[in-house]
Amino acid sequence: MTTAIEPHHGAKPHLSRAHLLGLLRDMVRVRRFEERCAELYQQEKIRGFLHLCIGEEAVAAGVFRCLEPEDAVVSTYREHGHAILRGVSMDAVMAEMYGKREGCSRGRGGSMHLFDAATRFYGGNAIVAGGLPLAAGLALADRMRERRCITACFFGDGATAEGEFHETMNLAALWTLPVLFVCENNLYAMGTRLERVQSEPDLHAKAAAYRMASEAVDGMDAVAVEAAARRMTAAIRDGAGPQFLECRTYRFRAHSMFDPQLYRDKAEVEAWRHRDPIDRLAGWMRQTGALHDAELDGIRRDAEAEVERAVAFAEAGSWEPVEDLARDVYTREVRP
Amino acid sequence: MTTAIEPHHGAKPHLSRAHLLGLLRDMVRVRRFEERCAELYQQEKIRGFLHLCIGEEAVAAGVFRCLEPEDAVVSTYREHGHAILRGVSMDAVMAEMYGKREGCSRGRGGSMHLFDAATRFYGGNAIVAGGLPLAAGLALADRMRERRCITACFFGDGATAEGEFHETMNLAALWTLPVLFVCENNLYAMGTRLERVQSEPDLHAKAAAYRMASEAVDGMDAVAVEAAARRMTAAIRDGAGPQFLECRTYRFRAHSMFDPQLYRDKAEVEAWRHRDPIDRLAGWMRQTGALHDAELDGIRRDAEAEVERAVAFAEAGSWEPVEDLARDVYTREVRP
Amino acid sequence: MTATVTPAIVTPAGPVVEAAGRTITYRDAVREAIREALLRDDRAFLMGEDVGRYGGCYAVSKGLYDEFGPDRVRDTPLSESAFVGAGIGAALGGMRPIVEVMTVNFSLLALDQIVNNAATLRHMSGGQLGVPVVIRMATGAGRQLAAQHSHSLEGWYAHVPGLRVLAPATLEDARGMLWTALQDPDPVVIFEHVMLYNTEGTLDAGAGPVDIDRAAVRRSGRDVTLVTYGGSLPKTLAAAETLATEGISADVIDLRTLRPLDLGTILESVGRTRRAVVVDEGWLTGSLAAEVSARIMEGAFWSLDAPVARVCSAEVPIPYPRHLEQAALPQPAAIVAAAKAAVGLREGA
Amino acid sequence: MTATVTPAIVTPAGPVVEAAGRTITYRDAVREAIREALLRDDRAFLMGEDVGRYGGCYAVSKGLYDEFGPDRVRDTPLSESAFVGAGIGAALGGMRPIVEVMTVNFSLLALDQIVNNAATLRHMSGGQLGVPVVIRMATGAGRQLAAQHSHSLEGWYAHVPGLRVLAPATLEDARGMLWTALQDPDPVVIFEHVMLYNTEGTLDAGAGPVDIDRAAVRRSGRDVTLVTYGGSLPKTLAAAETLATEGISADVIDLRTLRPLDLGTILESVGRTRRAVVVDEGWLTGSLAAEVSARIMEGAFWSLDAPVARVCSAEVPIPYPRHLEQAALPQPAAIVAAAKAAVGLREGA
Ligand SMILES: Cc1ncc(C[n+]2csc(CCOP(=O)(O)OP(=O)(O)O)c2C)c(N)n1
Ligand SMILES: Cc1ncc(C[n+]2csc(CCOP(=O)(O)OP(=O)(O)O)c2C)c(N)n1
Ligand SMILES: [Mg+2]
Ligand SMILES: [Mg+2]
Repeated sequence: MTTAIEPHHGAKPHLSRAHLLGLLRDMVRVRRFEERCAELYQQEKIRGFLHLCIGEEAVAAGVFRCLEPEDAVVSTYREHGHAILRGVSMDAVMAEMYGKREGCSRGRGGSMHLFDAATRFYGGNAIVAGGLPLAAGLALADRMRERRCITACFFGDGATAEGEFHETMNLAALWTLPVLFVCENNLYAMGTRLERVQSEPDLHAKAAAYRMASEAVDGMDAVAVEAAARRMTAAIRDGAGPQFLECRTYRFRAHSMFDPQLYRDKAEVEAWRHRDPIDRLAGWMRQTGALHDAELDGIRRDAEAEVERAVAFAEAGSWEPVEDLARDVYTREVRP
Repeated sequence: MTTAIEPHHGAKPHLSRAHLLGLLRDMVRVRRFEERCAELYQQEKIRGFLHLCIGEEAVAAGVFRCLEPEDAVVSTYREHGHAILRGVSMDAVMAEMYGKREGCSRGRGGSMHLFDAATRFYGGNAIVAGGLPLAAGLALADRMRERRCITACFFGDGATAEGEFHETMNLAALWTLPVLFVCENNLYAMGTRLERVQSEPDLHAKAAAYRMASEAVDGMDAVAVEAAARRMTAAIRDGAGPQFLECRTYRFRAHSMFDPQLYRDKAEVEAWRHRDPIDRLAGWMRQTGALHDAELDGIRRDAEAEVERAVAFAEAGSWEPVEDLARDVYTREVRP
Repeated sequence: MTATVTPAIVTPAGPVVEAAGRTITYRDAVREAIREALLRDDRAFLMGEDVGRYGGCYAVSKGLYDEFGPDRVRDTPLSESAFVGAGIGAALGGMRPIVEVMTVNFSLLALDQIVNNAATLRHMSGGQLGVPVVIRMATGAGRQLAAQHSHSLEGWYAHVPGLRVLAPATLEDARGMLWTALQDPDPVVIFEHVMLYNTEGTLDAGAGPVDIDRAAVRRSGRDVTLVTYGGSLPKTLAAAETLATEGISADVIDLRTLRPLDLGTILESVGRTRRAVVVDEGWLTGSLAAEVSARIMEGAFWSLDAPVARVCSAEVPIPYPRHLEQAALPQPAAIVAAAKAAVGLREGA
Repeated sequence: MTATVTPAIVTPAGPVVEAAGRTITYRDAVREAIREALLRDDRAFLMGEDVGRYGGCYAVSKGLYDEFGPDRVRDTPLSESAFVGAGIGAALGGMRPIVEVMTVNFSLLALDQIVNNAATLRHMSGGQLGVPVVIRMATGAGRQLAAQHSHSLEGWYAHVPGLRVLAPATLEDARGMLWTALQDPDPVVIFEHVMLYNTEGTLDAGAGPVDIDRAAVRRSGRDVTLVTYGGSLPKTLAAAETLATEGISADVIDLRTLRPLDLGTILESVGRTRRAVVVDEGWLTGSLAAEVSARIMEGAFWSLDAPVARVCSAEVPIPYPRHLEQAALPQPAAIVAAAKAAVGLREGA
């Protein structure tokens, strides 16, 4: 099911050691952040729904390397990794997980609704496929304002069955909007496996129905993701219109914290764990002498420290006063 | 844009003279019915929206020849031809156009909402693409009740952009439901030409995104339509799952009675009028000696008489009493 | 193949005796009701996202997939419009589908099918067609799921002619309303409040179908009528308890059926107590509570000793942190305060 | 490229003097408003099905495509969710989209985007994001378009925190509300009643933006307050005329803004007249009229000499034939009867 794109491929970008270390660091930071979130959920510091992307970090690591500061991002409820690698401060993300006022959505959104205007991070959308029309609109605005930026729009395999997916694909292709559609195909929508809900489980093939360029890559390989995303973002910036990037990946953990995972075999999870994107990149770098154990330890320690700082920041944060409950429902307050 | 299927093709069914005469008669009846409706609209006997299928009669003529009495039909607001060729009495259809109690929907629906339980004619749906999920459900019911019948579902080119189209195509293909999807591609959705709203204007190609078998036929050729529909309905009855039939056709008249048609050239309409499905079949039959002028006159006179009987029936019909306004909102009347 | 509907020993409508009961959750009660439907009527089937292998996003259908198989406990793609519409179509075709939409927020994606098709087909076809579909969905806040998972839009559904709308608030109703709904030849929408699923109580082993035409008086009193439904019932009963300790006795009416409203029960009570407070988790403006207030105005104005009050949700998208979420929702303290204000206003203050 | 907003000579809010006026239809007034927006603000654009070449399904945008081109008068595919959502996204991205949905029934297909995104993004993002989109749609019955084209669901939109909802009922408002709405940093939904498009009247050539914060008293009276909006305003004014011939003088309030409601104007009037009738083309149960009635209950109970009455649509999917359609809708005769009943009930009958 995976494609042939491998790190030693020709299409890959400048794979300087620093660059590879950067990818590795990105994935480790996200991984550590989410592991800590799982603990904090057990401690009831984080509540509501919590969706972890552990196992899928290569997608965000690869794609965000290709975005410029002016670009826009639209994501899902499984978006911690996207927010952090987009550059939203981990402190603000963690405070948001706590529901604190210092959170990136002032605590109002929680895990599923991270927002950050400064980095053009437009959520954190918890209606499956509901973010896609927003992405088309953002891209339309950029085009009409003659800004050369693009919008990266993330969604899952499950989202591709929704009407909003289809309508947006058509609109974006028709108007050649600068959108990178990134499908994080982790094989499951909640407890339902791809083939059980998609008459055409080869998702990137759906793009043909809209005459949209598409590609499927090994989503467990950050370098492969980056290589494909770089080609596609370059094409989009050159006016080629939207592109569809399917990243074949896997979530190692439950769908959310309420999921006993009765729908898949432990063996399947184990098999995919052997393709852990962090171990894989680290292993390959070690093989080629690009990584020393001490360096990896350093990366882990740094991530650990950053996450702990974020936890401390969140703990020290404050609660929005109840009197401000209705703040920001409207800009102008003209209630009766 | 049309395919190679022509009446003299090999794939055609038993083209007995009687059969061809039947197709011709069907088209003439629908044509005459609708011409009369246009007059009645001017006379304000018919009100509301009125959508004529004049020019597109070959589609219904061809498809309905392939349906059995137990089959179900789901149609659009441009459905007079479908209803009549399904076997709903022209009297009841005309009375419905008048809004009379003797109408096939008791006068409540009018032109856009013809219904007939006896022939399993499930509307008359005026939300573009809104009928498609119903068709999937009807087919599912038939399958679950182990009835061998199929559901024919009609919709326009414009409908294929809607989310409900996409969701239903996936569901029908996934569950191999016995649905014949008939796309009446008349090149326009109201005033908007296909290419201006479809990133992939080759509509039948969209079926590939659902692994659904599909075909495009010359929708101005009743025999070609019938040949394709026959193959497809046979396949569906054999359990091959849903099929997508695109009929390339054209409406000679305005979208509705309020449309000045500023969006298309008179020349384009003229060019298509040369492909009039009635003239075409009649001409071909005449050429091959299968039709004499007197016969065609007879067909026309019969149609004329049938339509006039229907008008008389509608005129003689009665109005639902105002006291019965709320009848049939619920079966059990338990209003407060 | 013709339909088989097995007659069952049906307990008569009304409160089920607690004797011989067993402890069970609201979730279990809904599951038993679905199971009974699937056992008794071979036209019935359950359909929705993750209702099968996963067992339902709120674990309502756990075990049913194994018992009934993938045809009758049918996982659907993420496509609310198509599968709700397919449920409507299957009902037209003679089946008795039970369609689950995970949450009322997602039902907006299917609203076209529900309003433009399910609710209108019978009337629009002059009485020829019927849509005996049951659509179940979770509603309400309280689990810190934030602004896209916490709405209470049942009032919207109650606005639509052609629909019947139910809100089981008790174990008996969770257990009993589904079968009655399935006997209805018209579409029925059932709202299950997310905070009720874990409610535990005792339910008679023989508990079965209940009437869905009448509101229920859950507690009797003289001084004020508290009208509510669904997830707000426990809060309203708690408020009535508090009021009792302060010498105010409250009638608590559980609407049960949100459309059509059982006005008789409401007006009878208000006629006695001369005061009413309506409690509803919907946003205040345009809430179902507004309709109840307007109906009391129209039907009992001359009996009222105080204006009808409403306790509803604050007009904000429900926020994530617990303290703000709770501040946004109706709470017993606010119900108590509204009831006391109504009672205090006796004799035209 | 930065935004250019050209200041214009804006007539002050309030009724426009009829002097120097010209005869114009409501449709023309809406078109002029759109044209002004496109001329003055280069961030503004119109988008929707058939708004361009076709000129709009109700001919509102006729000519604008030729004047402004396909980018700024943008025909969309039939995909309500995507293009309304794209309007929301474009607003997030700094544009000022005017999105046309042909009819309120079709807006159900876009309701997810409007409720879950447009209305919630500002609050949910802690105030960081704004959605200055304007969504226009036709509403109402009267053209014999039957059950899938004749709803009046503006009351639903008025239920949603985060939205502002407008219903221009006069030429001035049709001409003036759009520009004001475009200045709003939050999403605004505008309802144009299909029966108003052909209304003719005189409009000052310099007519421009109007205030959208206050309801308008369209006629002054002492005996009863008639509250209405949109397509029901002409009927209510006709009823007031009839009442006047029978010696009953009515205040007629045009709500204009359905959310937030201008309660001050309503309560001030009811405080004087002590009686009210609310006229609303929505179905009775759960109508916006219920909210108005409940608010009067809450804010003016002690001033009322009679229960607030409602004149709404019958609870049926609107049928096609004219006599049934008209029977389903609020009519002047029913308004007159309700007002007379209210007035007759003076001194607690
Ligand atoms: C419209 C809608 N329907 C249902 C849900 C409930 N739900 C949340 S996540 C999810 C699965 C989505 O799967 P996928 O798109 O593959 O993303 P993943 O969770 O695998 O990242 C479902 C069904 C929802 N949030 N929105
Ligand atoms: C959901 C929805 N959006 C818009 C409309 C208004 N409308 C009615 S017919 C039509 C054009 C449909 O075109 P197509 O599907 O090609 O069918 P045709 O009319 O050409 O037969 C439109 C936009 C509608 N009825 N429903
Ligand atoms: Mg997935
Ligand atoms: Mg068409």
